[in-house]
Amino acid sequence: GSGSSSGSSTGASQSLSIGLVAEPASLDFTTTDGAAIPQALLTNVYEGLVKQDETGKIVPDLAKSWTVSPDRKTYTFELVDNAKFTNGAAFTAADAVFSINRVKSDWTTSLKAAMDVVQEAKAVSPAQLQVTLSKPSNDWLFRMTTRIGAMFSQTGVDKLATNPVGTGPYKFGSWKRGDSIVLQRNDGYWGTKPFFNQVTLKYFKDPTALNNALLTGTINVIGTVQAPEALSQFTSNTKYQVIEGTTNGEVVLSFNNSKPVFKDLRVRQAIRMAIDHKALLDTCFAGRGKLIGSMVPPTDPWYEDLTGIAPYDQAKAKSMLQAAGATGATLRLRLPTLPYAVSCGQVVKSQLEQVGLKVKIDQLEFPAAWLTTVFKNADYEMSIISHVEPRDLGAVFSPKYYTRYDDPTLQQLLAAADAGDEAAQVANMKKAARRISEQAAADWLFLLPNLIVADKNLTGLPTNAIAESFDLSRLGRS
Amino acid sequence: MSDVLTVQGLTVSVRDKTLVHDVDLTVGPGERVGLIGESGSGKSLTALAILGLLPEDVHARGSVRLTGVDHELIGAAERRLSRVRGRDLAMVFQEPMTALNPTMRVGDQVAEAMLIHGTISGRRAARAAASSLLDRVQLDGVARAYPHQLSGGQRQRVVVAIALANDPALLICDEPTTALDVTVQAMVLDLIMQGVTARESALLFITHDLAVVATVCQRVLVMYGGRVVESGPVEEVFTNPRHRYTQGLLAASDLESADRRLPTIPGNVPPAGQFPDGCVFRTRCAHATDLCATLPPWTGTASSGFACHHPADDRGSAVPRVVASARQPVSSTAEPAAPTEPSTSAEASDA
Amino acid sequence: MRRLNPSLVVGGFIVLLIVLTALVSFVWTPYDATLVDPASRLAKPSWSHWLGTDKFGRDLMSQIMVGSRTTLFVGLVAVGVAAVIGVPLGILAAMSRRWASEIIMRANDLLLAFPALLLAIMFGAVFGASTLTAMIAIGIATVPSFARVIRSGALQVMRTEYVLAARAAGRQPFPIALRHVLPNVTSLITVQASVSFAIAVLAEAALSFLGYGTPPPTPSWGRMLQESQEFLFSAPRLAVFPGVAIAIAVLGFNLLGDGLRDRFDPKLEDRR
Amino acid sequence: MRDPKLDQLAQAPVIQVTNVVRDYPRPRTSLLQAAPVVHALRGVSLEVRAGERFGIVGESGCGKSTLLRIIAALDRATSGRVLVEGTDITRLPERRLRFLRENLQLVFQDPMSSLDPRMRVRDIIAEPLVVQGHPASGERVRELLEAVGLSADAGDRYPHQFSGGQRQRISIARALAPRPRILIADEPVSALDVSVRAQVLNLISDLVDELNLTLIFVSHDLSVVKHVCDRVAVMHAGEIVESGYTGDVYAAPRHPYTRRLVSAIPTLHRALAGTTTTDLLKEDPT
Amino acid sequence: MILRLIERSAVLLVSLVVSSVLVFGFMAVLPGDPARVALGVNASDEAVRQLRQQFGLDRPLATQYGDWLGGLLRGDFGTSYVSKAAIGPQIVDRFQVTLWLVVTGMIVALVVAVPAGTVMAARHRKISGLALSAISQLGVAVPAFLAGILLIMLFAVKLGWLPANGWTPPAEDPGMFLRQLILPALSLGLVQGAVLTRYVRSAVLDVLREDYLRTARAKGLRPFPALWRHGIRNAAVPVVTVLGLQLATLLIGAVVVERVFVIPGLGSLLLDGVSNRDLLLVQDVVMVLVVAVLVVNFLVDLLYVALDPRLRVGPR
Ligand SMILES: Nc1ncnc2c1ncn2[C@@H]1O[C@H](COP(=O)(O)OP(=O)(O)OP(=O)(O)O)[C@@H](O)[C@H]1O
Ligand SMILES: Nc1ncnc2c1ncn2[C@@H]1O[C@H](COP(=O)(O)OP(=O)(O)OP(=O)(O)O)[C@@H](O)[C@H]1O
Ligand SMILES: [Mg+2]
Ligand SMILES: [Mg+2]
Repeated sequence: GSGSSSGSSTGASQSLSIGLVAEPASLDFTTTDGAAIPQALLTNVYEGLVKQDETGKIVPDLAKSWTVSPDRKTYTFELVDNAKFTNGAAFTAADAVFSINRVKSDWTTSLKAAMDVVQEAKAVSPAQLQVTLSKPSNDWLFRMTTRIGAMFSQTGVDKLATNPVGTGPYKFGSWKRGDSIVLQRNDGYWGTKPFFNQVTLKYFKDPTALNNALLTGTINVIGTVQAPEALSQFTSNTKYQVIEGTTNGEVVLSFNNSKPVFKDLRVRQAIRMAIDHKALLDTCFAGRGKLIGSMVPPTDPWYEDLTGIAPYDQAKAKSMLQAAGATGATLRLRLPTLPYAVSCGQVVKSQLEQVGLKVKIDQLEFPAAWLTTVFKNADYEMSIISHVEPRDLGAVFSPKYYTRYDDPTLQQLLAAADAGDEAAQVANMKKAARRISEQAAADWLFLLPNLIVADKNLTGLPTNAIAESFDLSRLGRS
Repeated sequence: MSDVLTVQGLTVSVRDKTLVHDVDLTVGPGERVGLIGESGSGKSLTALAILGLLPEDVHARGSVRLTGVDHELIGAAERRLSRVRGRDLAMVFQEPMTALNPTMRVGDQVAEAMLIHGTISGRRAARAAASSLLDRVQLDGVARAYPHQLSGGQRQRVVVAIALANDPALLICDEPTTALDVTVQAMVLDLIMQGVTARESALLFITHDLAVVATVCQRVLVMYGGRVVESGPVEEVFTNPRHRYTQGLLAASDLESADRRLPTIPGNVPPAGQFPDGCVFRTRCAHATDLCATLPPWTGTASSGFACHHPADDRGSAVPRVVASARQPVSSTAEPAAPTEPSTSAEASDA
Repeated sequence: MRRLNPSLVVGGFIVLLIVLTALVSFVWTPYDATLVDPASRLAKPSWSHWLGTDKFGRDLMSQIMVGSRTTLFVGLVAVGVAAVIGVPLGILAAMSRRWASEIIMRANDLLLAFPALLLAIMFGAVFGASTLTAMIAIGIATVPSFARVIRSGALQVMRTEYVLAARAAGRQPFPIALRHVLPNVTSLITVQASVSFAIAVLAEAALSFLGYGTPPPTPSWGRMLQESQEFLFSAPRLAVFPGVAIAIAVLGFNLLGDGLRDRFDPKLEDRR
Repeated sequence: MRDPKLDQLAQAPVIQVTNVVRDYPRPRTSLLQAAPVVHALRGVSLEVRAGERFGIVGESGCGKSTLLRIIAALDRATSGRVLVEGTDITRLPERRLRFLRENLQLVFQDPMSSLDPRMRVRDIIAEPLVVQGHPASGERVRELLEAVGLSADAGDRYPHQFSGGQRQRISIARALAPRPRILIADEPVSALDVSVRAQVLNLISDLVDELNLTLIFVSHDLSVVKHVCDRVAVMHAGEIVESGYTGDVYAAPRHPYTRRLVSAIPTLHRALAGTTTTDLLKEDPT
Repeated sequence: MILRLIERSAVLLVSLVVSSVLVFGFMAVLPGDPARVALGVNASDEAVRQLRQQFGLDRPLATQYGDWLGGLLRGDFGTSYVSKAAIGPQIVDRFQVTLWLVVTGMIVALVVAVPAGTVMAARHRKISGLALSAISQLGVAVPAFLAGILLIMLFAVKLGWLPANGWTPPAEDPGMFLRQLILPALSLGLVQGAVLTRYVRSAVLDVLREDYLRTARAKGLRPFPALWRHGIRNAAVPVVTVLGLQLATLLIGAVVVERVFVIPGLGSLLLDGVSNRDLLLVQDVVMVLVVAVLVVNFLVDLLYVALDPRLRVGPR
């Protein structure tokens, strides 16, 4: 029965099944990398002080409101007073302090660095939290919308990997490894209770199996479409709705800027110009997705259309390579074993070879092999990966990152953006985005689309997927 | 016309090759008839044709009649044939090591023979009958054994017991003792003899051993190259052979003679299908003339006679000589077997 | 006259066809098999593209042709590894003392407990996924079946009187293995090789499906099949052609194996 | 049939077998029990003198082939000694057996399996020569082929193109290749047709005479042994139960087993004289 | 019989120990520190050290091996470095799933192969036999996953008779369990059945040529009853060998089918373990697979004895 009766806790039970691709290896995102855990748990099980709305704006969550001191170093948060963890403990400022400090002490993933700027967090009262930064940082508040900002219970962190405890609208139900995670409605939730009292996140390694599951009614939603070519079977069918928006996932053709061949700006630019991005998008992602000219998705406030900076021009690319003496150079394109990367890699190879480069494709198993070889050891010339973290321009184009992009000008622009007020932030970020595009620090192949296919009557699905989570709280049936 | 078995014009062929030509053969009631011939002469095929158990794509023509069976055996439906086999007509095969089902107790295999034909009804009764039958072939208390627990001679006796289970009108034995030691052979032969005389069954005994035939049988047929070349009462054929092949065979197998050098038949038995036209023996025969290229007619009666253009003298010397030296290059008289076709004479021997 | 053995003829013909295709692909294919041409993507079969094109606009016919090289490579590596290890091992087991042979065969049984796919996945994890590592793994996993078959064949040869005669003539064990045993088990080796070839081709397809097979851009039938999945509804031909190619190749090698077996096995000869 | 000449030849024996025992372990049926053994030979002693034709007769499985293999150093005795031309071969390592390989050769029973199907007849015959480092000239091979009554072009063909009798001739040619002084034949005619058996027996006889060979001839068929050999040893269950001049043993067997054996042999003459199968089972032929 | 059982058990035991050493050794020589792998590329040395200590990776290899094996014997498979969850229960769950799949697949295969193979052998010169042979040859040539995909397209997507994928434990919803089991069992079983058919055919052909079958016919049995009463059991011996081997390879071979039908079996656990570099998990799964294979072969060995009296030790 799928009547749209009110979401009362008695009577008709409403459940939903969502098909996703990457299953978490563990439920603990404090020690395990990867997008799968926050996708399932953030906003649903864990909540932060603040969150991002669909347009990219930072809005209240567990913090009703906040103020920033004039030196932009002290943030004061007023917390909601009726939030409770699913282990029964009430949420207080002490938990917030505990959670913020715990990032520095216990987290092991790379993202913890975002918390380095915090000098001190203190509970002024159970409902008021004060965080002092060592220097002004716009980025810090933004990072608090991501998993870094998730609020943990002081008494509920001993079994993070298997039994997460949060304040969110859902509580963790069960996990059939290799198959699905079940979330139950948190009936003691402090905010608006969600419509569905049970949501199953079902994981499919194989995109075709995912499609078949929707076609045969095993699931109600394909959370992220992996095989855009197969969408036609849904668009032509009135039983389904297809939602298309944007994400934060810039598919980057990364250069290892520490390699001699990439020291020459002309080579980098030539490569960007040799690639027909439109054709590439059509070929390897069925034309879905958006062309971007730099590391900024349209949902960020400092987005500009920069696709014109390196227009497709084979002849010019050829001559620039010639001038740089790089014609005939062999570049290793080391791809992670991800469908879009493998697809796009073959187009890139073919197009670069047309302008006189030699490209040797290597496939590295993702995540393990690719992470060690390319990401950690930077043993590569080019790679393709989608960078899904939000606002990651600064992180990606740094000398320490696998791009090995060492550009003091860029660092200055980023520092200014972080420290300044909102207007200064936007202005400087625009410059930074233009800078890396002009410098051809990498090539941006396209922005992954947010593609969702769902039963026709489902409501509340996000058009743009820019947060780390798949927000289940607003889903309903019409 | 009270013969137990009457075979007329039996011809066995595989595709284009004729392996057995126009064999006539009768066995009277209680009569013991021998069929001798060297490897590949078609003895087994003749037996199998009578039984209707020829391998696939080997076909028989002609006529086979058995007393008590009101239809022709050749070409009869499997359903009718299976009622005759094992009841009126039983057979003992050459290889005792493989003739029994390795996964079934021997007593049950004997009992099955009776159960199939309803000679005895009920498992229990059949088992009892089987073990008393085994007792009679001097195999007491082996009914519950599996074949691999028995020696070759014991197995062959089990096979004999199976064949005799339903008191057949005719027992065919195809070289039943070739694989056995002489002392064991003596025992098995004796059991067969006892078995058939006690039941007044007729016996068709196939072998290549002249002495065995002479001991067991009353009448003998000599086969060569798929044809019966001579037949008659044992003493007559063996003391006064008329066909040159019979003559040569007798001489070559006479190890008793004082002389160390044996008389031989030159050349080799040709492989199946490569025997000459006319007289099948002419390529190895010292007496062959142009006349031999035509098929020699049967001389004598149906039960005693020969087919030879140049027969040995009647009442000739007891041990005729065939003049030929073994040192003559063999390939000059007979071609070696055709390429890729392993020779038959060697084939038949891995016992 | 021996009758023509239909398995042998058909199997031999198919295998020959694959070998020829692979050879021809070195000098000529209708298009460059890896050339991406967005303009003609997903073209239906036509005069210019006999089998049509894939989502990259690559000519399917050319890919299938070049893919036959991968198929042969896959089989040769796997069978090569298996034969190079398994044949000497089998012969050694047949010729050595009882306990040594027992140890070899037990080790062999143990290896049998590591199924091919498992080994391939583990090798892929350690040495990186590539056709070569996958096929070496498949080859190693095929060693036991080779060793077993060869051992039983070699045991039979060792029991023959010509080996006894060779020993009586003064031949040492190694020359006996080389001059008498090996030549007389070649028929077994050929049969086993062609059956293993078929298994290797199937294994490559399965591994490609799991993402542990031949990496792009080297055309491989297994990967073509894998890549075709999202087009099962819109362009099923993308799956049909490589699928049929795999099936035909496997069929060919299996038939060849069967045919050779029938040919070599005296039990199945027309006589008797 | 005693040949008085032979008595003068009674010098030192060419082959002297003393108390040879050979146990074969059966495959273990259990780890807990000792492996059962087959006592193939239970202490066999015999002597063969130069130029003698020595027969060994016995039923299947009595250990004839095992004994031959030990004499030819193709198998090791569990205990006991074998002297060949005065040298104890039972403890010699393979590499010091060269003299034996040159002087002693074998002919086997099975014409199907005694020739390597993958080798040309020419190479088969030349194998002992090649192995022993003699020049394996085509001349010698032709000579050998001729000696066994095969045409010279037989060398180019493969074994399967020959009949059983012809193959035994090839086997004999191979055995004669290194010009051995001792020839051992293990049931060389048991697998042959009667008409061909005579040819091969004649051939062996002639060659032994011509080349002055010492012959050890094994058969399960007493009549064949009687025809070929001067002296005979009767084996039963791994032991020699009786030995002596062939004619004597045949005419007046002493050991009960020999008596049973002799009486069980059907012969044409006796059959025609009215012997029945029941007579065959009696211990005394007369 | 008892002795043979003891002996085979001893061999099994030794094989198990040796393979446990092999599996452990293989994992130990794998490049990369499991702790570092588990923690990700950016983990601090300190965190790595702590984890190593936590999981006892800093102890000598021999001790680690001893503990691992001891744990296995007690049914304790350890805790995953990556997911920090106990491995034992997971393996038990997944193994059951795979076992269902493999066993039903095998049943399908037998149901297809035994009659088809017998008919093919009995009529191997006739059109019907040849036609069956051709079909089975084709069956062998189709990869199992392709068969699965085709079955899904037809029965799930086009006709909508059965679910396309998924898995429900039998205790939870037997009806759904069966409906979801049908297609994977078919795709596994049909392909394996085609392979098995060929073995059945050749085993039956061999038996048909045996002398004892001729003896049976000479007793008066008609061809088919003769084959049934005297042939089947003898033909079963080689077929059982193949069955044992197939069962073994299927345990892991099912991984492809598990992928196509999204079934959480042992194979996909292994694949996940490999891609997450969850080494202890991989080590455990591989060991379980190897044990399963060895045990199956052990059982096959015992089955031989039941089938073939020649293998029983008895009076001679
Ligand atoms: N199925 C068959 N196909 C072709 N040729 C056959 C077949 N069966 C038998 N032959 C040939 O027919 C000939 C006669 O065979 P048969 O078995 O009757 O000989 P035999 O006299 O019984 O010989 P042996 O003493 O060896 O048993 C042989 O040359 C044999 O090779
Ligand atoms: N390699 C071996 N391993 C185990 N047992 C053996 C071996 N060789 C022979 N035997 C056994 O030794 C005994 C004597 O065998 P041998 O081959 O010497 O007998 P034989 O007299 O030559 O018999 P046949 O006439 O059958 O050739 C037999 O019981 C046989 O099973
Ligand atoms: Mg016969
Ligand atoms: Mg012997």
